[in-house]
Amino acid sequence: MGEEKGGEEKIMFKKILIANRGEIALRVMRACRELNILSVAVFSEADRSAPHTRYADEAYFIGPSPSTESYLRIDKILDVAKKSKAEAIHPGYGFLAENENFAKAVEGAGIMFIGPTSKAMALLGDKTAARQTMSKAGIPIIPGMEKPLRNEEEAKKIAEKIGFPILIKAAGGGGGKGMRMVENKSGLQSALKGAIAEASSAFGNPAVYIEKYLLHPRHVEIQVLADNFGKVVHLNERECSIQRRYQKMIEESPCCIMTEDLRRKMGESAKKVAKTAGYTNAGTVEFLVDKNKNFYFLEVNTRLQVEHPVTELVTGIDIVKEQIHIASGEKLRLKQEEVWLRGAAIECRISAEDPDNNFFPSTGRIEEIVDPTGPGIRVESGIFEGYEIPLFYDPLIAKVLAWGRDRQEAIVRMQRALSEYKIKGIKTTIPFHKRILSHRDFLGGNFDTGFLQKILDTPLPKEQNEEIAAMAAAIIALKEEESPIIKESKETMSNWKKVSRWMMLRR
Amino acid sequence: MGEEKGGEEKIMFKKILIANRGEIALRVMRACRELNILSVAVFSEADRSAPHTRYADEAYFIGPSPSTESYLRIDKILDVAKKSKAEAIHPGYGFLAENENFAKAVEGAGIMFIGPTSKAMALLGDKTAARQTMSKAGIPIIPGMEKPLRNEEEAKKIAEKIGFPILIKAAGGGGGKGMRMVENKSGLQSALKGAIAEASSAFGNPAVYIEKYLLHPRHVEIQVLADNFGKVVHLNERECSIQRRYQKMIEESPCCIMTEDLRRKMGESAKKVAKTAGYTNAGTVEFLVDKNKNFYFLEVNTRLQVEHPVTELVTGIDIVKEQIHIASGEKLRLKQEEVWLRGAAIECRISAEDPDNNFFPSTGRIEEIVDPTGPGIRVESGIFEGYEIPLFYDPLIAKVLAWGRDRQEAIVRMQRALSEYKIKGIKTTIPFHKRILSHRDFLGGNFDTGFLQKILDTPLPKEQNEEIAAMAAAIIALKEEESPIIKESKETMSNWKKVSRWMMLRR
Amino acid sequence: MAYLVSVQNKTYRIEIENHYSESREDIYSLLIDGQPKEVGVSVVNKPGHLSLLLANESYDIEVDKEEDGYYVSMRDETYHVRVEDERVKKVEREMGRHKSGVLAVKAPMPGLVVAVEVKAGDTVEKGKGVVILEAMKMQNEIRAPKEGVVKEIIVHQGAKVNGGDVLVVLE
Amino acid sequence: MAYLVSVQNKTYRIEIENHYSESREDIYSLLIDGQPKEVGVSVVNKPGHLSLLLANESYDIEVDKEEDGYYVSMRDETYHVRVEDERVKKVEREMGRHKSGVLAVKAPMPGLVVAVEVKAGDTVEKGKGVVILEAMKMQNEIRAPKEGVVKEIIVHQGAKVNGGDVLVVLE
Repeated sequence: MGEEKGGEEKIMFKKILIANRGEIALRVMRACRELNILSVAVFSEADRSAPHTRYADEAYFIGPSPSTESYLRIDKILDVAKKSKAEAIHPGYGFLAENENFAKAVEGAGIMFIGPTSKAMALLGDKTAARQTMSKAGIPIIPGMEKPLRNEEEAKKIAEKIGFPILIKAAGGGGGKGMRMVENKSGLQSALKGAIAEASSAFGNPAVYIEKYLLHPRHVEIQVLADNFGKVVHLNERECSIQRRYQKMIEESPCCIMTEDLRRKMGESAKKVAKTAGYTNAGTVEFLVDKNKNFYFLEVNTRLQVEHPVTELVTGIDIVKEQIHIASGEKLRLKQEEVWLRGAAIECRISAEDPDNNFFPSTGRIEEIVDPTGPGIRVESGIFEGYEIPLFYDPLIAKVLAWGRDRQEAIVRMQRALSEYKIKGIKTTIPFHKRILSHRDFLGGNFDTGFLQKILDTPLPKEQNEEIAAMAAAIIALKEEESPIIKESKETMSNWKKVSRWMMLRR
Repeated sequence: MGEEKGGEEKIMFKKILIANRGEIALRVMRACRELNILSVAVFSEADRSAPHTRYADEAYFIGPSPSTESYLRIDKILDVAKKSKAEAIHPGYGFLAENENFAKAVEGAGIMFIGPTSKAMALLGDKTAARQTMSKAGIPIIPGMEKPLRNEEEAKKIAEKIGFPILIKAAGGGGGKGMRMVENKSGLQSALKGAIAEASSAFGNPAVYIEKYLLHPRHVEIQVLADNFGKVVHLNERECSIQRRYQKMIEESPCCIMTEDLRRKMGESAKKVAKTAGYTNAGTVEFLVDKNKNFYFLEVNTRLQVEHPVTELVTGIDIVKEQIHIASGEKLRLKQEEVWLRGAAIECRISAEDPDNNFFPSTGRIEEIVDPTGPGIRVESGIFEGYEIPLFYDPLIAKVLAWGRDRQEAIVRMQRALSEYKIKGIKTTIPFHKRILSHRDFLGGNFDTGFLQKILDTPLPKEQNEEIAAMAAAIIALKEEESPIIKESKETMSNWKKVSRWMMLRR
Repeated sequence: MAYLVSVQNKTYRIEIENHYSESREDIYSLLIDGQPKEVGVSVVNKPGHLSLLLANESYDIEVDKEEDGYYVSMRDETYHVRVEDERVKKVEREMGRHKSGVLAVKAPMPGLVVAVEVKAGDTVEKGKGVVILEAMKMQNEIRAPKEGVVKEIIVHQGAKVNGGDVLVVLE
Repeated sequence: MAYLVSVQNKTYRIEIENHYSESREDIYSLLIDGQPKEVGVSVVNKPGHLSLLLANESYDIEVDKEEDGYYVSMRDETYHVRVEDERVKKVEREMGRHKSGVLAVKAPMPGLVVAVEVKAGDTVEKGKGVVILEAMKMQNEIRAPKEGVVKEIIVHQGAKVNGGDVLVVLE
């Protein structure tokens, strides 16, 4: 595969270390397996039997369960890379994926980092500096600060200057951590405190900054691929406005307010952002789009996104494989005009959180899984039957994707998939996704980043089958009373429930 | 959806009866659910808790487990259709799907049959008559008989006339049942006996006929959709040469020897066949293609095929939904030039059969299922954990499909999927599919309908990890000796194995 | 056998008159608020997984028993169902049991107490935050489920708690 | 503890010298044909499902015990492994047990006997069909696994048999 150029033959990697866990580690290992590349896993104490440890060809223990002692330890991961003779490292998302020191250390060790250079990452990782750079290059940005906030006094001044509502954001990382919307002056102090605390704990960096909060904005991002020879293509947009606490929950492509003209403009802007930053490999340029279809550059996610499969479904491109090809020194294998956009795709992120209890993390043992299947459905999952969800990591356990010839078909398939998906033993966000997927405004494509609050404020639809539920429970109650065998089973049932509920850590 | 024409508004069905079981019943019910149509299941004694009985909105008991007393009982199924007020019946494949008496009875009851008219079915169901008709219409056919065989004497005469090798085929149905290849005179008598016996038991019709057996032919079929207004489109080809005992095991699209020119010619021939027969709804026109890319009409499968998802993956068309739209009286929603052919797709049929023991049917209880997931994988399955495979029906339990940007990517994804797919408690054909998928000639696209015998004649590849296997077994043996807890578990393990092995019928 | 079965705000009286096994399923004849029903029941692959047929309508049902009753899932919805034996209920009613006015606010899952936002003696409104718990890197505010007076603070800042541990007692 | 472990045509002598539990896995120190190995073992979700680490190579392994030994599955292959305790083996060897010359041809699965193709006293070659069994609508010929003389016919045409039932006895 891959073109050869200038007499120098590019040789595909033989072994790649995946510095991550969960579904994304499996995703990358699957790409490796399809490319006939050996994969090296790293695992913490809690992850000795985790899927990624078992799926890999090699697996190395890197420390205790807390990520600060394992998945965030640059030194240990580099040690494993050297010991295993891995030629490249894929960071996945989260953990060290956007840590420029990690990228720099990998480069310094003579190992390929599957992502941008540490230099591009540093430039884009400083969100305020990045906005300045891009603004100078002619990319529209949202009014706001040019530097991290120094103190509360400054915050007040700036907020008054650009006008409420404002958004406080962490300078050191993305993903909604350390982010707070402030509606008026009175909420500023506590929001600032909360944002700084969260930013410190999530990124080890308390720096935050302020920007204008747009009303009814949609979060629309452009996926780009850039090779090491200055060539950039974009793979169309993803609509990611369905967010809770600035965490994306549902993503789709195409965006239903997109026009050919707007797509071309945003695509060109995204490519310009990548070129301006000297960006290479896969990246995502995030924009906000307001009611009048003006778009504003937000930031670049300098890594593979959680929601990358949405784009894979509508373009047929395996983004992880392209990342590997690019990192191995190949030229881009696609021209812009060869990028399709066929049909529509949606992703729902399934988390181990209880939507009926304020989205509290749910831990426990997975008792049974029935994956949704059939036409148009794809699952990316990091769990298995018998798996005990560890406390230490992100609660995302699986992603369900649906493809359809149009948005309507993708939606009905997703509804079906959510209905078929059974994960027993823990609470998940599946019921909440069902609510979103049946909401009139979601179906009509009529939403913005504030949509989720609307869902939470909408009363639950009336349940249909109360009589049937009553009869089923009465029948089970009778079975329990009558049959010693059933009674025993009931005991077991009730017991594993308890175990799953109160079990704190996996052994 | 669907166009309205001539002032008459077409109204989509509200309720459809699915006269089938297993994965195909689920497939149709999923389409119904996505179209917001209620589904009605019929079930036999053995299928009270089967997936299709539970997935449907309504379910009706139709008799004892043997299909002759349930799924083949036209009277009972029509009774259910009337009782449930179903407006249409989808027959799936197998059972009554190609039974013209059933189609006629459904028409007579004022219910829509989701398939061709009984008249078209009758014309095409008589394979010998169909070949005559098509030959007269200018479609190339294989030299052979024009009528069913009257006796052994006639068989000898004809075989000598067209020359060995010959093929004996059932006149009353397809799917490889009642089919025998005969290499020379001495094998004729016993093959004839076997074919007649199998044809009788499979189709209730002992009629067989003889045709010339082509050397190194490939089995290539064209999927067509035809509406009730004379419009026909084809959805490209499927390559189905990987067969065992004339039963397809692996199908793919596109066919790797196909050229644009040949596709156009075969597509036009297929459309002509459909028009000549007055065919409506979805159908498949089967051809043999010889080494010189001459193609010969074989027969029309007047139903949804097992392998229809292969075409769905490369065209993005939901064939079952299109069937329902057509049956409801809509015009075709696609023009020929709107039919895509993107990437490549492969299907492996997973059966409950033991490839290490001459493909003997394997019954028992499914202990654990891990479905393959990740990019490009689709599963259509009719089993669940705890399911006991009944003896009475076809051993097909699931289909795995892989899509890739090209054939090579589809293949590596299928290899990965087969590797990930875990079905415990019974024997399946998964290991055999792995052998095929790694065979040089399969990878090179260099095969014909005789390929499978080649696989069977190829020695098994040397196993790699004998030492590891030895150590694992020794460790388990030690655990069993040492730990009373493990011992107990081992007992359980060994017990459920026995149960699954020797359990004859589900209770 | 008669049960009082509560779902949402409704209570049904369900009297199971008769039940017997056929080869493929069990048949239950019952009265629900006096209306006769015949239900076909087949256990699928676990005691709590039932396939119900009611006048040929098919319901694929999972029943999970928890401490506070049954959770019955079907057709995209989960119902919280409480089942009481009519005789037991009667006895209880006669004994005139009173509900306690004390309410323990419990940790919904394991985590680290980042802050305690109330002190003993405080009057709190329903929805007022009482404790901030950090778990899976997220800070979560535990709120008062009803108004009351803080009787006792059980945990302190920095404490690690298990799910179900009492954090604060309200009165 | 020493085992004689046979896979395919090879037999390994495996001596497990030592094993102990660490927090995340069990460590086995063993000699395989005299070569020392250290294996990290973690039980995944069932007793027979192991995750093995051998010098950081990762093997996801399923071990199923059947009547004729262990079936060990990993990396797309399944190995039939027989494990014998060295001491037991030694005793057996000393007792000089002989193999019986009688072989029962069994039904590999339940079905209907459509035809019996041999009669008592017939000499059959290896691979000769003895019984035709119909199951799942397919007719399957059961063949002699070795050459011999038919000693006894156990089933008759039209009989329904279970998997494992003896059909014919060869000598």
